[in-house]
Amino acid sequence: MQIQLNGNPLSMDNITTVQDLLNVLKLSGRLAIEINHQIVPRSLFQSHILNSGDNIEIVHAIGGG
Amino acid sequence: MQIQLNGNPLSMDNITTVQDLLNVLKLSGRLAIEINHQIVPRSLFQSHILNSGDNIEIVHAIGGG
Amino acid sequence: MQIQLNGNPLSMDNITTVQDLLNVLKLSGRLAIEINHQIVPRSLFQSHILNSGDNIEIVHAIGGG
Amino acid sequence: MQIQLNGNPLSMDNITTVQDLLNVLKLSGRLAIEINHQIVPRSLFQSHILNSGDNIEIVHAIGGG
Amino acid sequence: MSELTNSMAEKLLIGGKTYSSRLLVGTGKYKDLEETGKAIEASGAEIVTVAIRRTNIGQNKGEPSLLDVISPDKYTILPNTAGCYDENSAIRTCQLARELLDGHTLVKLEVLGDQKTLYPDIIATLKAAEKLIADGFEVMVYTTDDPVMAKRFEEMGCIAVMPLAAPIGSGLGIRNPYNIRTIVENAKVPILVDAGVGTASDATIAMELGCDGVLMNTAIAEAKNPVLMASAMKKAIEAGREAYLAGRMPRRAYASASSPIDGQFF
Amino acid sequence: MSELTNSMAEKLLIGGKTYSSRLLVGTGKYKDLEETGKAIEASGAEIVTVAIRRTNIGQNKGEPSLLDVISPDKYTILPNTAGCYDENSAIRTCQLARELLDGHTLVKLEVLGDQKTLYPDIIATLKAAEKLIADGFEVMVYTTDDPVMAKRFEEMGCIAVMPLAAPIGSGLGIRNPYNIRTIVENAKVPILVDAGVGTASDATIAMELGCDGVLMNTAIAEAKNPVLMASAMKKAIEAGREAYLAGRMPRRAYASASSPIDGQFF
Amino acid sequence: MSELTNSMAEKLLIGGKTYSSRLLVGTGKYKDLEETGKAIEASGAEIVTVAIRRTNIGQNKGEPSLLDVISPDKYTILPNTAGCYDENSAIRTCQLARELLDGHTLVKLEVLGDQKTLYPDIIATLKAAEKLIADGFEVMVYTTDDPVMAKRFEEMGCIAVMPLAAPIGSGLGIRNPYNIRTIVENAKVPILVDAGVGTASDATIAMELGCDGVLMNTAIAEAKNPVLMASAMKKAIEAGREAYLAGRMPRRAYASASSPIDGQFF
Amino acid sequence: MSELTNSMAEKLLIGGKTYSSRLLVGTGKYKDLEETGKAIEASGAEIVTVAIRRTNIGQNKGEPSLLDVISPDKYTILPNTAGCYDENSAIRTCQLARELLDGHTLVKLEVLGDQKTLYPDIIATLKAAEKLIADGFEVMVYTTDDPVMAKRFEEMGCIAVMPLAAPIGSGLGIRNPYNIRTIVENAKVPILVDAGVGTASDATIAMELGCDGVLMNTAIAEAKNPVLMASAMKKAIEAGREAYLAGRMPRRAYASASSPIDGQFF
Repeated sequence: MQIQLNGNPLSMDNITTVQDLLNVLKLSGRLAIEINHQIVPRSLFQSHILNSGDNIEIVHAIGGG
Repeated sequence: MQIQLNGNPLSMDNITTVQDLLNVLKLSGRLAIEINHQIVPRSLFQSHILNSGDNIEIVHAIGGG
Repeated sequence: MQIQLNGNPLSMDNITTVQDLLNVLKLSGRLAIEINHQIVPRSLFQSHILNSGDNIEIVHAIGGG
Repeated sequence: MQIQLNGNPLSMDNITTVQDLLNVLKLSGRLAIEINHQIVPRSLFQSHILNSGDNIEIVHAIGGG
Repeated sequence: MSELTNSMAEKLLIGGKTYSSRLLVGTGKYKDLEETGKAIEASGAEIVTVAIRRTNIGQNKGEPSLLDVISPDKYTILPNTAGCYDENSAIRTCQLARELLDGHTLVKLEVLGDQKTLYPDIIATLKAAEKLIADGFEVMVYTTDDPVMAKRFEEMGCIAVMPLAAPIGSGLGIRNPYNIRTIVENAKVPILVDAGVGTASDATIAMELGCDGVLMNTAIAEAKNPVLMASAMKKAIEAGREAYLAGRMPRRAYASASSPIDGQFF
Repeated sequence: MSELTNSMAEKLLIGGKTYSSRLLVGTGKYKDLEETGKAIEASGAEIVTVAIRRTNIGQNKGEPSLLDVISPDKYTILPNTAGCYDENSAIRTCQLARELLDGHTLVKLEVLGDQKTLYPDIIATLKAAEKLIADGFEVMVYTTDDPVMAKRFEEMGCIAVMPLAAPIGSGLGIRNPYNIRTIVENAKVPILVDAGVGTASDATIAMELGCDGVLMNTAIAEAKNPVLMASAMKKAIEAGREAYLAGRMPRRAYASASSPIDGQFF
Repeated sequence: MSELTNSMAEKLLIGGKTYSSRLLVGTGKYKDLEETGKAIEASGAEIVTVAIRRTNIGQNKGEPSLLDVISPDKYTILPNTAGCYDENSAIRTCQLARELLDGHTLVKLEVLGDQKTLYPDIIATLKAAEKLIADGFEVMVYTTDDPVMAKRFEEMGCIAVMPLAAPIGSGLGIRNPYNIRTIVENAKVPILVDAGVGTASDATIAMELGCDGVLMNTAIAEAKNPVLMASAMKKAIEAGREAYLAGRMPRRAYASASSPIDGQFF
Repeated sequence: MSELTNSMAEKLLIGGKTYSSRLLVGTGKYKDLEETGKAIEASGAEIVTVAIRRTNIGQNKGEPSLLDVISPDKYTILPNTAGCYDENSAIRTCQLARELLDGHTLVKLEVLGDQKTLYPDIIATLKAAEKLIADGFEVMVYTTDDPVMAKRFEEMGCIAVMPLAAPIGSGLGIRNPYNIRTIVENAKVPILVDAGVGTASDATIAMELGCDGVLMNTAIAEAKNPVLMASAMKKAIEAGREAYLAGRMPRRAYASASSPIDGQFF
């Protein structure tokens, strides 16, 4: 499946949900996810199905002022 | 005829045009006139007919910064 | 005996030493004394004999900046 | 004759007066001269006799603020 | 001296017209029209602001009016929208001024936001400027010293941007030279400091920052001697402009002798 | 205008002689004598400072000298004691200058105390001033902005007191306007700001504080265009003087409208 | 001392929560997270700003993240919209931050208008603020020092207004104290100076002007010793607040002796 | 944090004794002795100045005296020569103070030159300092901000030099930071700003310039709430000292973002 992740094209197999993606990426902790400019609440990570062509942004908090 | 002139009610007889009004008021020189929020060009002073209830503003330039 | 005390003329009897004067004035604590522009050390209060016409200054510390 | 001129040692022959020195140096115009820390007035240039060992300063006005 | 000639040659260009004087003056707060005339003459100003107000009905017949003293034939009259707190009254004022001055389209737009500071309402000013420009006016706009807004007014077509130095009539001088210089550095239209100048050095500083001119009223009109202050301001503006063009010496943390060390005899 | 005539009429009085210009200039740091002459002409200065140094023996024969360009017939030459760090060298310098200038007694006394700041050594300056005055010199004295010392120099007979605005050649402007104004308020002799002026507005501010004049060198000589800066300084000094005489408007914490509220039709 | 108790008692109220510290700090520009943590602890800050950025995919596995060091349990996290030049990216950033922080609605809104000054785009900020407030956010808004706009942001429902003192990261201090004081005088919500503070005295001055707090980042992070500067800032803010509450002495043009004249014996 | 420990560790050394506090306070102008005591306690000062005056003969028997409240056992008492306009009265005052305080030799020497400014008479101060040092006194000298004189006082043996920031009791703050910094850069003895501080930020600025301490009286005593202002000053001095030691960020003409550009998703 082809997706756009944080601005870069990525090809992924065997993943269905947002949580699958996070598992593959080994990402956890405080994250927020936007798919095609729509926020995906953390409560839906397990159920939200990814589609090929999805534009996915995974963000977190970093140092800034 | 009842008009509103520069914010004050005024009763006038024997005047028909804007020019008549200026004559009665003995006003001349650089003036601009607004009737019911519409500017009356100087070229129309002679022909513009006043109506009872007109709201007339006669302005000029004064000291300001 | 006529003395000048802190700028004012004063007439005193039955006093001989600086200590006598302090006793009469009921002055104690941290003081410094100048007689005729010469400092009289505290150790000499008992022994220093006053003379008529002495110009005596008794000073202390007060609020100042 | 050995002299000190503006801080430098100088050996000069056939000169007797201050004016002789100026002539040799081709110096003219607004000058002031100090010999052994004494000012020599311009009026005495002709008559003032130089001696060996004289410490001579010849100064003029230059740009400064 | 060629340098001088040059500086005299370079002129202020506003609305397609060139001006030798970079001092613009108001006509308010003077004792009388005679003082107004004398002060403005002494200031050397070529652009003069006026307010638009109601005529006094049935009063002072035949009394000379401002434009008799400050003739449109001699001066470029710059009608302002002083006192307007909303878009519409500012637009009406400009339209009446244009009629009054036979189609004259140069106006000074100010839409105020607060009576205590007389600072502009930037949002309302922006809307009024859009409509006035669309209606063919040449808008010189009174604004804050915000460089972002100054650029926006330039980009939308204002022919001159006039940031305030300090509140109108306060005489507090250039409160934020940093902002004024930033505005000047970014600008492609004339930047004129408007409001806040209190004395001659304030005007000189504005010009040294690179401003194209200064508009003032109270600093002259409320001086003990307005005519003399007008003359002072004329010279202050020229001094500041020439200093800007001449290029000032660098600042140094320490001293640097003016007289040479060489040739000391002591 | 009578006001203008007045301000032009009132002149600077130094050593029994009156001057129309309140700008005094130095002659150091210029590219060449031609630039020196042009800049000083553009400045309008009537009093010009010079340094006294050794002649170059056996060099530049027949080359024009400073006093050919800045003629004592045209300008009041003010010899300075720049570079002197002790009483005696300052006194010797003045005596040589007097001889050089045919008995001319007007001198600018400076005895320096520190090479980093070129601030005066007040104690040595005081001693030198005493001897020079006793020897018949008219002493214009370079000092700090200490009002107590300024008064002392006046009382001992100096004909002008010249407090520094900032270190010589620093261009930092009036570092302490409070002190300068205090000195001016107490003074019975001319107070001239000497040293530290960097650009036109600095000179204007000095004059607005009530100073009788300003002496500068580096601000003009080190400008990118010295001649144009000289012209700027001429105007800046006049602007500041006129503003001082005209009496500035009061400063206000808040705004004050320049256009009347009456007669608003909106 | 009751006076002290009082001053300690009065606290900063933001979004219904009270804070003992009036110093808000950013988390950018530090050497590493350890320094970040130490500096913020030394600062005593209770409200800490963070930026929202993309996670690094496939990098620094298991490396501690900012919110591990600056725990939301200990600090009030204030997500900012730094770097946003338009309304939509600012709104998206706030929405992601809210999700990230479990429904947290407090945000610092900045919509920039210019890369050189990082001054806000007031118009876009206004639009973004409207939508965010409608969407239930508690908006602390970064704005210019324009008192009219500051009031407008208050009236539209921003819970705190944060005028800039000088450009972000410039360290130029309070460029226009007059405007800041005017904003404070008119305000019914907390006014926090945001951006431009360079050293401790700048923070003290902001508080003496009556500000309710100061937000800073670079002044601490770019000090040679950030942890010590953080401690300095903590004290500077408290000093300024207490001085404001204590009521400073009047300024005097002249001196006033601290020691009595009476009782002099000399 | 080691940095903090360090800054706490480094102390003020005066006359062979070390002090944790860098704030020195006067005892004049307070409502009563109780307020004096409370304010000085809140200030954390360890060195306290007092004046020497005539006792009131035949008055206020048994009333507590200043040194009962400000005990020499707890504080280092610094007698001053306030009010002395000549060398001899200053010397007599110091000698009486030494007797009064059981041989205590630390004194604050001031010899005034002018009643309007209370500026020192540098010449008389110099003479008095010479005799006092010869007589075994440890002299802390009040002087102008003239770097040359400050150095001279150091070289002649004064143990601390105390330049004025502004006239005594004026509250005008640091009138000439340039001079103060120059004095500090050249000094080998403690430099304490004395006189002129008006509010907390003035004290912070003095310390940021590198001063070793600040002496004040009126700024605390004439605040509406002296005890709270004393606390503010304590923190202001510490803030300024720590900021000086921490090393401030560089000033920038333009902005510098605090949040990274990398990782923007908008």
